[in-house]
Amino acid sequence: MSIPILSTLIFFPVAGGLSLLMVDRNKTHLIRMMALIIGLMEMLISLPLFFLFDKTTPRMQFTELTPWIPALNINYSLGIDGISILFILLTGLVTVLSILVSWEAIQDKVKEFFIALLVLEGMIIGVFCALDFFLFYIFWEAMLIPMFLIIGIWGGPKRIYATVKFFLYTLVGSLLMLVGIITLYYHGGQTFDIRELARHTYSPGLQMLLFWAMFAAFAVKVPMWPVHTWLPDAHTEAPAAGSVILAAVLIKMGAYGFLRFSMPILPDATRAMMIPMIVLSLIAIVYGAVICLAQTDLKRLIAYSSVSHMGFITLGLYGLNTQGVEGGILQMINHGIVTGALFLCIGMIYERTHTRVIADYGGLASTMPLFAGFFMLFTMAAVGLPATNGFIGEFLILLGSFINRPWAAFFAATGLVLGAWYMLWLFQRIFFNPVNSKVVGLAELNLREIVILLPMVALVFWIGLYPDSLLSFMHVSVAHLLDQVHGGADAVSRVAVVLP
Amino acid sequence: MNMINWATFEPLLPEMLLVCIGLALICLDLFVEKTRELLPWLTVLGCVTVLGMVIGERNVTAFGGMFLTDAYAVFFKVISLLSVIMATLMGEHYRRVHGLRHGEYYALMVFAATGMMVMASAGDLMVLYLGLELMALSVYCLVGMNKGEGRSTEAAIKYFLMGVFASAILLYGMSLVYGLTGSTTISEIARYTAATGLTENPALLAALGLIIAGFCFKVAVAPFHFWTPDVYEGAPTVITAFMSVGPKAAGFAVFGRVLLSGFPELQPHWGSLLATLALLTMAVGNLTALVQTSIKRMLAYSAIAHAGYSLLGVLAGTADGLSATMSYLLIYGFMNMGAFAILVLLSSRGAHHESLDDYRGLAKSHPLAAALMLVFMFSLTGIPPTAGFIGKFYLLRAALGAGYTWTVIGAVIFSAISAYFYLRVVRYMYMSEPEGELDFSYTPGISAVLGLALLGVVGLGLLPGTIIGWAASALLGQ
Amino acid sequence: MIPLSWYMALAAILFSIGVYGFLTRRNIIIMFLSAELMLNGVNLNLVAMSYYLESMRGQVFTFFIITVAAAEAAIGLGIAICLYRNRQTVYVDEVNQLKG
Amino acid sequence: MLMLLFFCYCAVVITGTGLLAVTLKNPVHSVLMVLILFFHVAMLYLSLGAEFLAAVQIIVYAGAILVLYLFVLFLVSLRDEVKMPRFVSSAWLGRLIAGGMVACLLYILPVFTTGAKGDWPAQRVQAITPTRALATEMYSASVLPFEIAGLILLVAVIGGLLLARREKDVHGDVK
Amino acid sequence: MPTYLLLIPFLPLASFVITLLFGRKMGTRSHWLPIITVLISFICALKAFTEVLAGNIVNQDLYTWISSGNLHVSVGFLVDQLTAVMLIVVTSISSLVHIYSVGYMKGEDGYYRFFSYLSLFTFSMLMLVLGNNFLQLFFGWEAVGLSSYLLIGFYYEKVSAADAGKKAFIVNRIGDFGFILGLFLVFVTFGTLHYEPVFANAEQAVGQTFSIFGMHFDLPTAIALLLMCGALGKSAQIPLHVWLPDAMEGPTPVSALIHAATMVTAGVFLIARCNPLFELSAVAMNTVTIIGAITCLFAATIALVQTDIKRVVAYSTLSQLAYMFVACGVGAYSAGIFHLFTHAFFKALLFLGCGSIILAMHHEQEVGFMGGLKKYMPVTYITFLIATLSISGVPGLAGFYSKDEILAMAFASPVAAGKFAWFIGTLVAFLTAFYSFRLFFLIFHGQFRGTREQKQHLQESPAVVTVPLMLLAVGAVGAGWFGVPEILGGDNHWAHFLAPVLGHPEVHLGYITESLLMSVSVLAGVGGILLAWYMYIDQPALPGELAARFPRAYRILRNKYYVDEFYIRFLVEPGKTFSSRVLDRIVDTNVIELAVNGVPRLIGALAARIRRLQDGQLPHYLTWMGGSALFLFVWMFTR
Repeated sequence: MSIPILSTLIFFPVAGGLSLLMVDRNKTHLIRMMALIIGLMEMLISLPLFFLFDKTTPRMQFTELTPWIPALNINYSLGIDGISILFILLTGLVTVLSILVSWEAIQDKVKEFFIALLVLEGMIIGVFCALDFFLFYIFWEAMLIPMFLIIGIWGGPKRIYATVKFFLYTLVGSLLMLVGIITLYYHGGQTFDIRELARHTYSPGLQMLLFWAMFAAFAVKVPMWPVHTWLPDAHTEAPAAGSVILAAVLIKMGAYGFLRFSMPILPDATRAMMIPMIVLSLIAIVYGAVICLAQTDLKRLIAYSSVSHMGFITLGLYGLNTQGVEGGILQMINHGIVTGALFLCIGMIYERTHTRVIADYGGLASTMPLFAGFFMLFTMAAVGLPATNGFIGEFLILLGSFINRPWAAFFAATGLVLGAWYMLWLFQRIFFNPVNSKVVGLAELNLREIVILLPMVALVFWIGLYPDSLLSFMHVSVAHLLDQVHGGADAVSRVAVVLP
Repeated sequence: MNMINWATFEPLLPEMLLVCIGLALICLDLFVEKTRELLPWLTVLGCVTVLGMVIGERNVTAFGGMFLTDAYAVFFKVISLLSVIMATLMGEHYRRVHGLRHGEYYALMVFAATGMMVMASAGDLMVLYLGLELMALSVYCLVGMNKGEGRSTEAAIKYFLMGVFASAILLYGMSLVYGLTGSTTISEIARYTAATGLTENPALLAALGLIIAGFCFKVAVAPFHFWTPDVYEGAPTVITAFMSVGPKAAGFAVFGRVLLSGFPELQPHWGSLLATLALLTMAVGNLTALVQTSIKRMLAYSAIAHAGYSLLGVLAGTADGLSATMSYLLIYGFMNMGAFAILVLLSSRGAHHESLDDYRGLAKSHPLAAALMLVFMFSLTGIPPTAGFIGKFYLLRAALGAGYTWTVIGAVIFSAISAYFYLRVVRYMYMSEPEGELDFSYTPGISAVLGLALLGVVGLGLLPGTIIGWAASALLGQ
Repeated sequence: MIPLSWYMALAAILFSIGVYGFLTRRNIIIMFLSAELMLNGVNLNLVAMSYYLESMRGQVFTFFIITVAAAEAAIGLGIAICLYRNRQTVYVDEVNQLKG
Repeated sequence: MLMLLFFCYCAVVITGTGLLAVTLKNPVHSVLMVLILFFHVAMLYLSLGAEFLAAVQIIVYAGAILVLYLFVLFLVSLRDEVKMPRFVSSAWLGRLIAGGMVACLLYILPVFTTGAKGDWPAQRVQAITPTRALATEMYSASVLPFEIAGLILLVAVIGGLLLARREKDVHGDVK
Repeated sequence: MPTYLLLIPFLPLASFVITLLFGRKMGTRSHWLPIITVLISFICALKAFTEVLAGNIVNQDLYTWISSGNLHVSVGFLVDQLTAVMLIVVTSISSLVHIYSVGYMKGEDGYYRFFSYLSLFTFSMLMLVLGNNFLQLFFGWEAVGLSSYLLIGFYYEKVSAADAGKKAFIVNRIGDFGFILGLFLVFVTFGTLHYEPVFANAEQAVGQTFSIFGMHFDLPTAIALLLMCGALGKSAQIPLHVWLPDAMEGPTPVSALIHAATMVTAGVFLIARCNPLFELSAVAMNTVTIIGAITCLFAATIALVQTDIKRVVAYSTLSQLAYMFVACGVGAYSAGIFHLFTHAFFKALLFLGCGSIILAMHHEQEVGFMGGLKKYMPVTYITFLIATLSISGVPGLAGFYSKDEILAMAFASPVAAGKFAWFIGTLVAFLTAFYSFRLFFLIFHGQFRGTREQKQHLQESPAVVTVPLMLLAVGAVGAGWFGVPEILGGDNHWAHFLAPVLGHPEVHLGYITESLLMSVSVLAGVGGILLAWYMYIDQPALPGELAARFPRAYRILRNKYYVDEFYIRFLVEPGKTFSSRVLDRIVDTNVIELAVNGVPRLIGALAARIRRLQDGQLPHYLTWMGGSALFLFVWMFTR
């Protein structure tokens, strides 16, 4: 690869965002258009990844390597494999949609908003590309700044509490991970290259310590129970675009962290901590779902449902078998699409009503049938109806966890029931029931909003009906990952036990 | 008996030039009224020249080991000079707004810089002490400069009295070391202790304890930090900025030099002591900063906290650690100067605008100032990709490498806590509506400082390789 | 011949008396005096050691300390006068506007 | 024996006057006590073969610094000095610390060992007189600190001037 | 893959999409596309049926749906005898209901929406029956659930309708909870989810155990019971029956199509389809039988006292589904499917008849306001009578043959619960006849009890409604003739046709036994009819007296044994309370958040204390410094 495509992907939006600085702040339309064009170009740039990606090798592709801090053996090292490629594509899409959904919702400090959004995009892509643990950390933390601003400046009434909580929560976790990273550096041959680090073996005690250090950062980001309480606040207060990015990609970074770092580098600890992780995931699934039933705030409910869904994802990942991990990764994408779409929808409706209280809605299906249709579709994807993407992920996750630990699947499957309960209840309270006087005469979705939602619909069905198009990207990489985790020895536990 | 001739003084050239500049400044101020406007620029010019000379210095051990111009010294001299340059530029702005008598102001700053450079180069306790006093006396005067203002004088008297006390303690420790080793030259002390097994002598350790106490005062390590908030708040803002960078760096220069060159064998002893003190410092600095409503005072506490972080590198007792501290001090210099420059920028005659409330909605009325402050605040928090993160990372790495895991964990936790009060500034600027009108303008001086600081914070954040490489080689070459 | 430790003991006592005065007296001028006592303690130490170590370094050091003490006195008294002008006090516990 | 008596005398006087200096009510008395103390320290210097320093002690310390203190004491007026409390409210802690300090400083003396002998044995010093020996040392090995000390005095002059003078600031307001 | 097969499900799908997107513009013409497509599907289904009759079994994959590790699932079609039958049932009833709906739904808001949902349902149901693997079955399973949800909640502005839709979905999900675990177990056991290899290797699961929570279960039993869970939910058997009566909130054609004829029978279809697995476990078979029997009785008794006409029919549906369960439970799968087939016609007819009445009554469903409709609605009357007779098991009509087959099989079954099931089944046959005719009499006979206004508008429904009724009436009469048992001179084509898939239990009932059994059930049916006549025509005051004499029993039946209340009281409300009181208010807010916010608060308090040290008093600072210096001195000295 002579063209540094990944660097371009990371820095193009950043540079693009900064180029907005030069635009007069009153020309908001121009700013929006520019942001949109930058976002679209970014998507365009990411397309070659999709087509040129070699699915037959677990090796990192599109790699770039430049010494950065030679004294410490820190390199600017990028590359993607079948696990990370999808997130990059997703990030590009979600950013464009976020730009579109902010089109009219953001009226104050427009310029700054789009700068923050584009910079955020670059940082997130950086997270998914980095092959150097240090570099990863840089992106991981740098992304906090724009997100902090997006929630804090353009958020709801309690935005400051929410954003500070978000920031501090994640920062504490990240800093503990930093300690872990440095420790790893010393024990892993003075390098931050994750492939090198994965090649080393560490004593079980050390692995355990490092595991918890990384856990601190990743679990908060996921967020796993019981470090999830920042999420409802952040989601609730963030502007629509913020919620979308948060739900769609940002919290995926936690799960991605587990996949990319915890598992291959600390295989023994990963195996040892499998059960606790599964138990935490199960708690998250059930807890997140049940607590949704008590929510009166629209966004808060979806936020808690994210906790539940992310529980599924971590459950899948820590199933440590092909179906579980592939399902987990796929579900990350799916959750990004579905919850992202739900937040997009909520953003659209919030723009009209300026209320997030569920009780203020009712009978919306009469006033906004098209919107109701979209929302229904995403609701169904969220509850995992077959033929939607949500099903594929949940099915693979549950199957994966059933293969090795049926009890885990047993508890997790209750999430299916509870998920249907709270989602449908939500749907009923918003769209069904007698028409609430507060929603009378709301305008139906406009073209821009339909255009935003259509790609999500397409993805819901595309993945739901033809998941192989994405799963095929990860087969080899996941197999490689599992080899690393199980050291090739424990292969039996990875496949279903087939009768003779 | 060695003869004293011109060549002997050659390594001293930059310092001598600096003294000459100082004298010239006073003379110009006294006798040539018209040049007053030019004095800050002359100072900057002179300092830049000296900076050039310093960087070009050869590694020489002069005056029988009393004066070392090794790369370590050069590094700290660069920090000192940078702090003077930036403070001078800031002072140029400050003068326009507040009106300080400036001839002495620049001269004293230059003399303080001379003191710092002497400290950085000191290879002997006597030289060290004298350099320290040279710097300290200049700074006492600078702090008390706003004679009309009660708090400036209060700061000066507090600083002075505590400084005197700390010097006395330091001196007592030095006298004991002299008695125990028969020398005041650091390399000599190290050689003697190693040769005679003095390392196990409790008296030597106790004396070292007193010396550490003296140094801790200089770099504002808890529980010797009590002067810092009061003095930082009371002193003219420019001086505060200067103090938080230059003199502190010089303090660390001698701290590191004495401990690592003078008493390397005692590292297990002073390492654990310093680890405790570092944690205490971070705790005090970060926690107390949480409840401040004045940004200036908050930055003072943050300076304490950062002293705690910087100590991580020293206590590691390795070349790695020391180079981490060095890099950190340089980075801290940029970001802290930047933050103070914003403070200076916002202050106007009669109103200091140091309260958090004055920053409400700054992003709306003055987006550029707010954006810069944002960068500096994130850098002080230690969030990448700013230089503050790189510095902190390097320190943590060094301390972990030396095995101080729990200290490091404490450090990161306090670092997370610190995010709260740094972000509060950002919150006030970006997430509140403006209350009153703030009127200020960018002068060339302050613009230059801001630009320099931004360049440092972002540049070192994105391309930290050079600085870290330089700091590391400074120690390897030692 | 008087042992070195006697001198050192006296120096220690002198230093501690200085500390005592420094920590307890309200009057800033007396605090300056106490600081001089501390420095004298150090000086005594150095001169005695210098004698017993057959080295001139201690004496030289003492000489510089005295010089510095003089310089400090000048500046300290300058600040004290400033303070007196501003606040009409030389009592250290009345100088407490900066706090928190 | 005579030396011993002399030392004991000096020690008692130094301790006594020191204590008096820091406890007496009237600051002027304190200054006088310190004056006596300085003289006795100077005598000890003499007994330790530091003639020059003894002289400096008298001239600089007693003659210059103390006079300066006295001067300032009068300048800041002593209206109610004797009626005001001498000690700060936390003095008991100060006493405790001072007591602790003397105890600790004395406690380390038994383990104190003297370091390497220097190159100025008594006979060599006596051969050229102690003052000359000091000068030799000062202007050769210690020439650098000497220069810096000079600079410190310069700063003290500038600083003292700066701080003590009444002035108009650039904006013309009388302070 | 033959094109006609593809057309069967995908034409309705296309119709769904097109109608949903453009229906608004098509307005009152939006029914055309769905009707045409479903008719074509019906024709294709007939073609498929003939192909199967000719022995052409299709089992083909369309494409690989999911592939992960050793999991490979396709979308593919299996058209065998069972599927063929189901295709006919689904497409034929669906076609009729489509046509019927044109009349029934006329002028409703969301007319196009209704038809698009019907198409969606048809598509889903067809995918369900056509699938050649468990996952596709599950897909259809859930998709019919969705359609059901949408159609029950069609009048979404009515809270009860919205609630009912939600309830249906959630209760079904509870069943699916077991179902999906069953799928996993199948996969773990056989390494595939395709029917063919699974059923071919089913025998190998015998004797294996499955461990969970430290307990060991017989593997075939575990699989069968888990799959049964799904069936219980979809076919509304105890304890997951609660959704079906509420589902009557949907438009009546929906009740006929989804909640009587097709979707609810998916559970039976599932068990029949998985008969090789169920066969391996006596425990599972007995469980199915017993649940069927209990539901059968349970629903019938409730139906005795209900006054909402659709609810009565709904409970009768429950009861009839339970018959099918009993059939499956005793291994008489073909009998079960046979009953499914006949039931589809007469129950759809009953529902559509109800719809016709409701239409005439202006959406009045309380039987208390009806009466004497005979003279106003002759066609409805006749067809309703046929259906009622059919369900009552009057010989010659469809219901008779299938029900009798089941009872006979149950009696003859080697399965332990068979006799019990037979007894209950016969009893319920009596009850069924009774409540069906009770309903019939209350509607069509006696005096009209509605308002004057309602009376003025009473009239026969239009042809678009009555023609489907008549067509269904033909089915309700003749559907049973496919399976006339040998004893009545038939040769039980039905069982033989399905035998390749469902097997045929070797039953040896003597001629006498069999005729005796038949007589008993016929007597039960006739007895029920007579009793109904006696109570509602002859002595109309008697029911009221009985209700007054046995108030408790009446109340319990009226309130459906308080099962809903039980669930709400012990599952739903505790769930919500637990959620809001415990999780939201205690765990999240007071435990986790307390820790999260408490730590900063603690830090703040600590900070305030530390701050107090900085009191501006220089002597204090100096004391601290002196003390600290001393401390350092001592620390180092004592090292």
